[in-house]
Amino acid sequence: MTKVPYLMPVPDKEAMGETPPPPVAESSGVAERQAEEVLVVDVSGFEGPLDLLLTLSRTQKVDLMQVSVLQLADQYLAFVEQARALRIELAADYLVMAAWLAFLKSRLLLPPDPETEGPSAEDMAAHLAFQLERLQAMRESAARLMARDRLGHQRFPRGAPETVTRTRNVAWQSSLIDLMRAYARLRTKDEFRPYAFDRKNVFTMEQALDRVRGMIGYSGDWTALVAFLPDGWDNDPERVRSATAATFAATLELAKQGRIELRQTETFAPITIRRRTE
Amino acid sequence: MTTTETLNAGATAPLSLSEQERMVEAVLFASADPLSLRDIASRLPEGSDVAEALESLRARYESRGVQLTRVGDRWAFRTAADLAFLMKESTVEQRGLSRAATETLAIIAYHQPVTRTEIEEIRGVAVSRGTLDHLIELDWVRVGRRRQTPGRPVTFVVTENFLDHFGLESARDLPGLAELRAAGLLESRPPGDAGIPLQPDLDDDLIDEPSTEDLFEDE
Amino acid sequence: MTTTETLNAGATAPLSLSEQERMVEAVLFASADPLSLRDIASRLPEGSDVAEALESLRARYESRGVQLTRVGDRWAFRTAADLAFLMKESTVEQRGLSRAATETLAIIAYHQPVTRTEIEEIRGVAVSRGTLDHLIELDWVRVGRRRQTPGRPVTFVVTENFLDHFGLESARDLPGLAELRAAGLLESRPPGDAGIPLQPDLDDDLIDEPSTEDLFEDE
Repeated sequence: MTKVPYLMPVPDKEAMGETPPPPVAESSGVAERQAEEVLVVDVSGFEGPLDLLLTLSRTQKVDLMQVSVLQLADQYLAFVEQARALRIELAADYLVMAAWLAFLKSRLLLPPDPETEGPSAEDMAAHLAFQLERLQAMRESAARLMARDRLGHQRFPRGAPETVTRTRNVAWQSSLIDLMRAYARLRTKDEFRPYAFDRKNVFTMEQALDRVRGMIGYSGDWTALVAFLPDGWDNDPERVRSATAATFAATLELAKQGRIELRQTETFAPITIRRRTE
Repeated sequence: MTTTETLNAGATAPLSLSEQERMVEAVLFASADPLSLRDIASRLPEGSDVAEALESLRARYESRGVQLTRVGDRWAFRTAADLAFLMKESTVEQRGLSRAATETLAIIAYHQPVTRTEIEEIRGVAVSRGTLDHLIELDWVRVGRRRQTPGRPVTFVVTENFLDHFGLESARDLPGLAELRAAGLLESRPPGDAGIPLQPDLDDDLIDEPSTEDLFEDE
Repeated sequence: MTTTETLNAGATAPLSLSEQERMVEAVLFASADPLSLRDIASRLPEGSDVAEALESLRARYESRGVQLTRVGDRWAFRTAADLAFLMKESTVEQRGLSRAATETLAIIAYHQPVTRTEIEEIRGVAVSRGTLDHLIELDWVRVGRRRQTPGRPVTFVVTENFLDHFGLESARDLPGLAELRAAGLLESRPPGDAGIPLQPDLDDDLIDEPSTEDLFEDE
């Protein structure tokens, strides 16, 4: 197996382009195995095929403008071969690049075919050189950027910034109309309450039943119905009406139960009741 | 007071005072906390006269917008006292009263003097302490006389400031319910019975003591 | 560049320039983050000429230990870079950026606004989501306008925080920018070249649209 210098460890440092690849160790069994192991690491250390090409181009020790693309293609293809021999899995884009470089190489070696459409091999080579140069330029720019006087490294902001105290004065606003609306809302809210009969002037049948049941025991004789009306329910017409109706209904109920008898001598005559005697 | 940690004497060339001043300036600027002479000296090159640099720096900032001030035995840059107002940003925010507060205020205005229990009965919900406090804080409501009923509850009345804010000459000027209705504020049909007073007036049940005498007592 | 919010002219007595300068000084000293003319003007009394005060202040601090630096459209006091050696204690230990991140950052800074595909074309490798996320998280990079090409890809640009961090007044001050541009290295292809994309997935439309015109369009 032939050793190629660019298969040796490639420094993955920020100081790109400054450290040349270290010299190759003389091959021994151990060194070879180490080199093979190193290669695995190195391939993953490259940031893609362009990065690998850039690294390879440095071995030409020429300005990137003068780099021999043909030679570079050879170097790259040799690298890929080497990787294959070492059964290293190369990512697809490395293989795409290899195919493209093989194609470029053949175009560069053959006399130009006037029939061929598209860019000439020289243009393609020039573009590759341009891409390498541009990548190199960006690397250098990145390094220069990181070497600037950076905030928090060389330059510092105020360590004890004074906070701006924001006093927020709240002016509470309310207008007369708000006030009126609120009051109106309160005062009309009763109308929307769940319906409930106003029982203020209502004497219920239950109340009347209790009353008549209680009183009937004492009156063995015919007694006028109105005598059973509760106190305080005989003045206000509304109350009289309610109490009379309830008491009458109560007597009907008691009559039905067979506990009392009702009597009315003629239409609209007073109704009288008495306890029913067994 | 002299300084300089004597870590290792005289290795560096003596610095000019102005250079030392720049250094002290930068160190103090970047520090999160006030620094003592010793703190500063430990950062500066040996042989620096921090006390002198500080004095000179203090003089330089004498009439500037920030000043080198001494905090105990430490030093820090601080905004000049006369410019403190720049550090305050005051905004006036118009904010409406909460519904609870508006309703409570309306009840007090229409029914004053009114006890808390009465307010709660009219609103149908408990009145939070905060709501009344807020109205009192705004100086729209104040505590009136105690009601001469069991428990002698305090009453609430509206203030002069309230009348001012709402553009009323007196609480009597508050529009009555008929006017509210005429203004379309009572949109529902008029309640059938006599349950709603036109002028502030409370249900019999609410007030044991007829309240008419002390209505608007404060005018 | 003119200043002063013309909210309401001449309500207050005009302030002397030196007084305005003091105020701008106080406001900027108090803030750790760069402030725009507008920010400063909003804190100063009306009718202040912030731009002039800034100029005068910048001159005043020219050779001091702290300096008034411009960051895009904003201004901030920063310690002088030559005094970095005093600040070791304040230095924030920052995790080193990956090589992919620094390269991507440089490409965005020098080629902005730049699409992800263009970044990938320059680096010859896919940009991982994490790399861009990291730069965006650092607030050095943000998403810019969409490119008006098929697919309307988003572009990336550097932020004011980037300028602040690297001590640049504007993206025009990037080191070596003029040389790179003169060498044609900020274009997507060498002049007059028909080039072959290295990335197989590159959209022709993206490359055909030269990005040079809108370099630094946002300034």
